[in-house]
Amino acid sequence: MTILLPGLLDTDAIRKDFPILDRRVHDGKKLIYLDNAATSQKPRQVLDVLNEHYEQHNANVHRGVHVLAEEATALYEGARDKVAAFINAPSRDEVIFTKNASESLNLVANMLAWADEPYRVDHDTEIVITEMEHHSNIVPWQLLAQRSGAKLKWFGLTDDGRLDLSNIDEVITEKTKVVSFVLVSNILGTVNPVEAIVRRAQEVGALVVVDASQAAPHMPLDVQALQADFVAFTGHKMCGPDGIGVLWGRQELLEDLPPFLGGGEMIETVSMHSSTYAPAPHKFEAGTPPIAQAVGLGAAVDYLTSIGMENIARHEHAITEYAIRRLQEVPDLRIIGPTTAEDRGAAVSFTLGDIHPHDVGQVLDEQGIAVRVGHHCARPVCLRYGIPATTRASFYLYSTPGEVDALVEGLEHVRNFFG
Amino acid sequence: MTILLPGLLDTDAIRKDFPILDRRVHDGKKLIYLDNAATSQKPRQVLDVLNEHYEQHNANVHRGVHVLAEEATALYEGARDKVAAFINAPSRDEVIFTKNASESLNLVANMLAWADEPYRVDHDTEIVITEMEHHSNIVPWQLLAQRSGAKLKWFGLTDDGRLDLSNIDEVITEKTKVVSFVLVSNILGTVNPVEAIVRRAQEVGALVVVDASQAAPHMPLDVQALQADFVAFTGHKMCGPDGIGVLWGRQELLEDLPPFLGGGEMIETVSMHSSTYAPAPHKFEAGTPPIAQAVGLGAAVDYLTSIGMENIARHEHAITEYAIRRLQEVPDLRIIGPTTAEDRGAAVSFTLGDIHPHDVGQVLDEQGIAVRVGHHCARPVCLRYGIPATTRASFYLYSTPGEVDALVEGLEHVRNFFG
Amino acid sequence: MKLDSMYQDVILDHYKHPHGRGLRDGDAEVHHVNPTCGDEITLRVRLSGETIEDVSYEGQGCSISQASASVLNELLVGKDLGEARRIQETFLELMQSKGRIEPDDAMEEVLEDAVAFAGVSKYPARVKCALLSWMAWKDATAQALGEGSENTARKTA
Amino acid sequence: MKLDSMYQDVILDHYKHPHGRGLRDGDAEVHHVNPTCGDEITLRVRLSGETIEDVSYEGQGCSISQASASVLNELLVGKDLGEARRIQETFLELMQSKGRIEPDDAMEEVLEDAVAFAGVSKYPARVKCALLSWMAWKDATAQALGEGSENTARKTA
Ligand SMILES: Cc1ncc(COP(=O)(O)O)c(C=O)c1O
Ligand SMILES: Cc1ncc(COP(=O)(O)O)c(C=O)c1O
Repeated sequence: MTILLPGLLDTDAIRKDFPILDRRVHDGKKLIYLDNAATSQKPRQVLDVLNEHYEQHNANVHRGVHVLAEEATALYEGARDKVAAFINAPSRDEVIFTKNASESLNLVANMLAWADEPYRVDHDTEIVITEMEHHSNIVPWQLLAQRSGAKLKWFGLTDDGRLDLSNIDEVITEKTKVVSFVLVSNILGTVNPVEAIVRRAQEVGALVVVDASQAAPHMPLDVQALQADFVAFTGHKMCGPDGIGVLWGRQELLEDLPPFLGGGEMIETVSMHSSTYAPAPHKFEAGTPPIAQAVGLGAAVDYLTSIGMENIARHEHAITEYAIRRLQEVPDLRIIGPTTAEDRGAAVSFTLGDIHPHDVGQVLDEQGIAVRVGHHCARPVCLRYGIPATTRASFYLYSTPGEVDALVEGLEHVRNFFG
Repeated sequence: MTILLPGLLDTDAIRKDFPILDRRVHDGKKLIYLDNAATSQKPRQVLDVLNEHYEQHNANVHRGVHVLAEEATALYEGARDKVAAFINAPSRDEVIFTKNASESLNLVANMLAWADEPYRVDHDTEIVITEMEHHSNIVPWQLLAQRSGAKLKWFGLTDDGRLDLSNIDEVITEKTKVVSFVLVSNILGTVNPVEAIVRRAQEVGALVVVDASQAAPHMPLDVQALQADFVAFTGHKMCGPDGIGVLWGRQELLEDLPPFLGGGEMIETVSMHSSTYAPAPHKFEAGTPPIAQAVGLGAAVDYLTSIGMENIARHEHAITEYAIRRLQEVPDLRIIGPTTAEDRGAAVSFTLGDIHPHDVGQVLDEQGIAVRVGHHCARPVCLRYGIPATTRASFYLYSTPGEVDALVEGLEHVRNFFG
Repeated sequence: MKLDSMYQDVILDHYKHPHGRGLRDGDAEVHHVNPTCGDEITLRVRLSGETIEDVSYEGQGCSISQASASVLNELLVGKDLGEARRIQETFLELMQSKGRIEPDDAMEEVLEDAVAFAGVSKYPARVKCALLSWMAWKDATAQALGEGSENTARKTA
Repeated sequence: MKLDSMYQDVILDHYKHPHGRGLRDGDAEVHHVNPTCGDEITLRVRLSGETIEDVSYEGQGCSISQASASVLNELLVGKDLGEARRIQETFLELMQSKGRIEPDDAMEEVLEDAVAFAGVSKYPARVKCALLSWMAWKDATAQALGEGSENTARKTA
């Protein structure tokens, strides 16, 4: 039976682009991949570009006058143009390629550690994050706080999985140098109210960093509309290859702030006594960058754009709404996070009675259903809701209502197994 | 005419593994790829593994109980085993995956910046490098010196392109905390005398960091024989994908030293107030690692091992000897670096009268010959020898004597063009 | 079904009815965490000479890690240290066998209920769950004997 | 041969016999570097009111960057600033055209010898060589006029 929901994409066609979705597991069971918040699968269109790159154009970028070097450079820098357009960056030079979102976030924290005034984070200043951050947006700031003496503060969460901004004026103060928060939570699914936070941060002159790792793959992302100073995301969650991430930053900040990693490609001129640095983005790209991976990310951006980010968001909204409804029919199932599809991404976390998520995941896997279990690199959220871990199903442009049904059936089976 | 030199590999067979070597450039000219020190080409065997990974096993590693996550984890950690065996590491847990050699070197510099005694680099201490380092082994130490107040010192070079160790006892002193040097120079080709430097460093209790970026691809690398504390290299120069590097470090150091990047995967447990870290190597691998790239590097290591690193070294030695001899027949050509093939890698830099290397490279390119021109991320070497830049031809396991001949003919053409 | 090889009845029994759960007096206490999944255990050991008087514990985790702690309590309490170490080593060997060891009678004699974990060794992600309490016990015993922690150095941010 | 479109005789002539090379008195001096290849130029501008009295320079680089500085000297010295700016902008437009602009008579009238660089615009790696002296001139002129450097902020390690 095919379930029709308003806003669904033509998943029959889309799924043909993803070779891995034909995979069979555990003696022939169809793979039902619901672990998209961890990483997405890659379409043929991206894999073809990777192959073509290595088979036809592979060379190190910049500094080369030979054909391959020029082609590789044009492809690499072309990928930067594509990413810049994808996020509506005012300038392509504001797009820095990193290895993943974690490096992007650490890059910002380290720039601020070594920055001159007015950006410098030191013992007199405060850093603000939230309780729903991914560890990659917690630990860099803990390290910065510990090493600089700055104070780390955070927004708490409401019972229904939203940011508690009721005390915003006490959390973000004149001492706040930087506010870093997640746009879409990878564990709760919550989409956070950017505007309120940005407005307060701007009032006190704090920089705003947005972790868009779970937003870039799933909805239109416009860095100008966000009004943030930095936006980080990661390629492997948005149909791109592993090993590539992005940091977008406002041009004047990239000019003013010091480099992070030192090495080839990021310099203007080097002597043994001192060095000067190239302008951004190169200043922040030390060493041979992930060239093929950037090119692959460019192809992923083309792929997503051809389908349309609005359409993908609509599809996921429909699937998420359906999933929340169906999951709530499962006895003893408790959704951790918003229980409506409003302001909500396509990751749905839940507990199932007192069956441990590890056991839930194992029994689902046996049926071919791939979900993630654990604290999803957001352990403070588990602490907040007094649970050891959750089971998380997360959807993407190729997910179908039928897969939601399979999950629900699978959970019934889990209950019977441990019943 | 086929030139036979003792020690050559069967390049006819090997070249069939590298699809790009069939590429034609500039209206049908055969590609002669002599830019291997910048990056190597990738064999079919590596590309196939990359494809298979994305089409069959793609998932995020660790924390997963589903089939794909277990497969991806086994493949990723299996690549670590392969790399550990390739460099004869005492333990697989000493192999850290980074994005490139530059990140590996920055990782060490940053660990030392934040380390406790006895490792901490501060204003009372000294850092030692050499004048022939790649910028990626200069700038991280300049940044560390600048930020910690430590003094940066270096070994100079002799006229024939070797390290001048005559003043080793003044350069490496009781104040020296770390000595970092390149095993094989990417611009001069020089293979450096590790033992003498390590012995002196050990005398004064300094850590030794070896930049093996141009060694790992070309000769057997045994980290235990080196007796270094850290060894860095990069995947893309050794038949592996872009976006993957390695840092090997001695276990007890990895246990004692603080982390660098913070985030997912590198933690043991996180609360908003504090975090503890996983044991190495994970402690140093924040965020989703370059999974497919590590797997690809594992395949590259398999490929190189199947041919044999001793055999590759012998092949390159023969080609380099031949190239040095033939190049010296070109009027006005001056080799920058050792003019014998002893203790020498397969990168040969030279100047050609007063024709600027850019112009040399451009005219060679027109003939299908890809060389690199510029300062090769080693500008202090150019300053040392009073030249603006060099042209560099660099060879690998698929390079042939015929390609050397083509280069020599190409250079004649360059001379005529600008004559 | 392949799952049944992991979730043996013995294991599910121990999970639902754990032995010796709860924290009681001890000579040493350790807290271990499985960083790849967040399972945690606090475990105390009480010795009387060479004899293990008690192993008490508290923690959270999946059926495998919980059952494993329960089995450990049942197996080790009352044993002398030499024998307990042999049991621990045999269990470790079994768990690291990737499903390649089919427990024989001799092994079954040593491990008793713990042989039921043989099936878990085929699931790399779960092996650490099964080993969590055993590693904690080893560490706590070393501490109780004044040998210091074998825990690898972990620093607090 | 395609190469000839880059290495026009005019360019090779300027390269071998550069105009106005050497550093002479000026109102402002700048030092520019092409980080992607290491070409360097030190350039001084001397103004007298709106008139460019002299552009003197010293540097190292390939035939393209050297010839370009020589052509610049020949073209701009003696011109008034408005005209010089128009020439600079036209040259920039040509160089950024990726070979898509075929210089017409009007352009040739503005650029004179500099139209020979049209072929260079097809080689992305060399465009910066051709522009190096022109960017330096623009920057030095701004400084001479007290407008401050347009150079992006670069910090010293
Ligand atoms: C000697 C040496 N060290 C370090 C590097 C840096 O490697 P990567 O650019 O991959 O970081 C290179 C290559 O560029 C090199 O040749
Ligand atoms: C919200 C969020 N932030 C950051 C990250 C880190 O991304 P990566 O692991 O690619 O660095 C992730 C994904 O794991 C995430 O979901």
